[in-house]
Amino acid sequence: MDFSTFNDAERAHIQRLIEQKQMRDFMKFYTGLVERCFNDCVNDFTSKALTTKEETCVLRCTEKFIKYNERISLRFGELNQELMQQQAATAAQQQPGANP
Amino acid sequence: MDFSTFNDAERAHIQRLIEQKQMRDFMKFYTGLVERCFNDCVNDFTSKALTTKEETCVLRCTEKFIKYNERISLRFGELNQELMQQQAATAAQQQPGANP
Amino acid sequence: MDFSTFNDAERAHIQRLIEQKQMRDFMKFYTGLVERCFNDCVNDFTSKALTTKEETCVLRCTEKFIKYNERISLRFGELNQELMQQQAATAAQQQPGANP
Amino acid sequence: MSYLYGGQQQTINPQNVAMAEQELEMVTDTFQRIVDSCYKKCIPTQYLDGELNKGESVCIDRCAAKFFKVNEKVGAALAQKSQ
Amino acid sequence: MSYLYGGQQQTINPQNVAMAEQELEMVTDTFQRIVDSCYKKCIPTQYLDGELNKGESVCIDRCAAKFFKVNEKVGAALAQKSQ
Amino acid sequence: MSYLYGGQQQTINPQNVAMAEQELEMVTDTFQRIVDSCYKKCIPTQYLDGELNKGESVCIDRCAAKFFKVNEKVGAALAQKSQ
Repeated sequence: MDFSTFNDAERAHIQRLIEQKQMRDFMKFYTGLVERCFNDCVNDFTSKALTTKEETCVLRCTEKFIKYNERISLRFGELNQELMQQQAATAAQQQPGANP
Repeated sequence: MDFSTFNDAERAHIQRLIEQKQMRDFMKFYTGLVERCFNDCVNDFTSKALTTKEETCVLRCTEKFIKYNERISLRFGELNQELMQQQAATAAQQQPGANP
Repeated sequence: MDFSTFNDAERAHIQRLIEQKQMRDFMKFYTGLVERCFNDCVNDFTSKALTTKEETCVLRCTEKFIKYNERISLRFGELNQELMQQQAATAAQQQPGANP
Repeated sequence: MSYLYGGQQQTINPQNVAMAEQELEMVTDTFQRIVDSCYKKCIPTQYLDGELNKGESVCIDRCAAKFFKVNEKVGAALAQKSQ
Repeated sequence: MSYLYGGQQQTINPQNVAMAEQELEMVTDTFQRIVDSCYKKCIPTQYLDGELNKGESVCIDRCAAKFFKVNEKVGAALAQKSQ
Repeated sequence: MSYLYGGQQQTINPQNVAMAEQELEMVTDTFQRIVDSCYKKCIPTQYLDGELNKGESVCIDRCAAKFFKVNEKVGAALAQKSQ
């Protein structure tokens, strides 16, 4: 997205929106991680204590999901950048005179 | 919902909310369609290219989901209208003097 | 969360946010309940009428989900309270001079 | 977003707006749940072609109608409980 | 929605409001996930009757407690990673 | 939330803000769907250890790339339909 036509007040407002979104995204990441590891690891309801097996599973699941999230975020960033460059190139080609 | 008691400023505000909601709904429709067709059609991760079979599946899935969405939107609109007429009729009956 | 440092305007605003959230939560509870009981109980599409079996299932599902929701809300409240007391105790311990 | 209304004389009653917003959200939420549920019930995911065949079309119509009926039954049951 | 506060003298610190909103959203989101997860774990979908039987009730209580414990473990693990 | 901008001279064009918000939401929504889909496709839920092994890592990279390709195909198909 091209912000160059936006004024400072607009940019400051959008910056604030992005920060709020990041806090909300982290929260969703956290609650989503808990739900995922709970669902995948906890299946014994004969007691309200976590079994050793469940606890080990939850810790591995957490560790793995953090690494998963890092890797996929990286890839997502790269692919998104590529896409934006492609779109910019296509837009430039469609400008009058850009294509001899 | 009966907007007749709303003033113009309120109606204009609500109109704007509806437009924003429509843009957001279209976006959700689009990203939801991509997710659905990806999940149903792509299962081979031996390469990062789409196979011909996967591509065909994605195109059919897209086509079908668009048609599906049109049909169910139509039905939803009809059923919603029916429901509102029923509710209006029930409300009229419950007015004093409406039921002899 | 400690609201004691908030001024009245902030508290009033937050109160309004909580009320709006409660209305939205009730709405989600309702639409979620309909979806759940529909998915679990309705599987016959040879006609557009609900069968007696489906209707019985929907009523039991509704009744059960309401009771389920009451029980889990109660437990959630208790566990949340416990957690907040624990956190308050830990915070007090970490205050200078609190731990002899 | 009051800066939108700088030039207007009429005041907006936030309760009216909140009510309309709520209603809008309820309709959208219900629609989205019907879309998801009836897709699962009526559309096989092999995608042999891109058309809706007769069986799928009829299933969609009935599925939407039945969802509304369940909505009604659940609403009536909830209303009765809260009396 | 500043038009709500036309007559008030106190100013609202948007950061305070945002913090409270965030906290509220976190609690609601967690509650919703517990509701969905424990329903799947504890309630069979045949609906032979509308009551919660003893087994289901005990399962709900344990499920909620275990979800909180998983929440705690995950929180501690995340805090440790970010040190 | 116009009370944030009391001291500023510049006016905010709500359409610019809405556009940016929309774009932000689209990116976040797409990211979230990739995260969910590729986890299901690439990560077995036994959790024999906490590492990402080679197979999982390669699967993640390909899965993300393929999701973007599906996104592109679907976008092109929708654009063609709406002509």
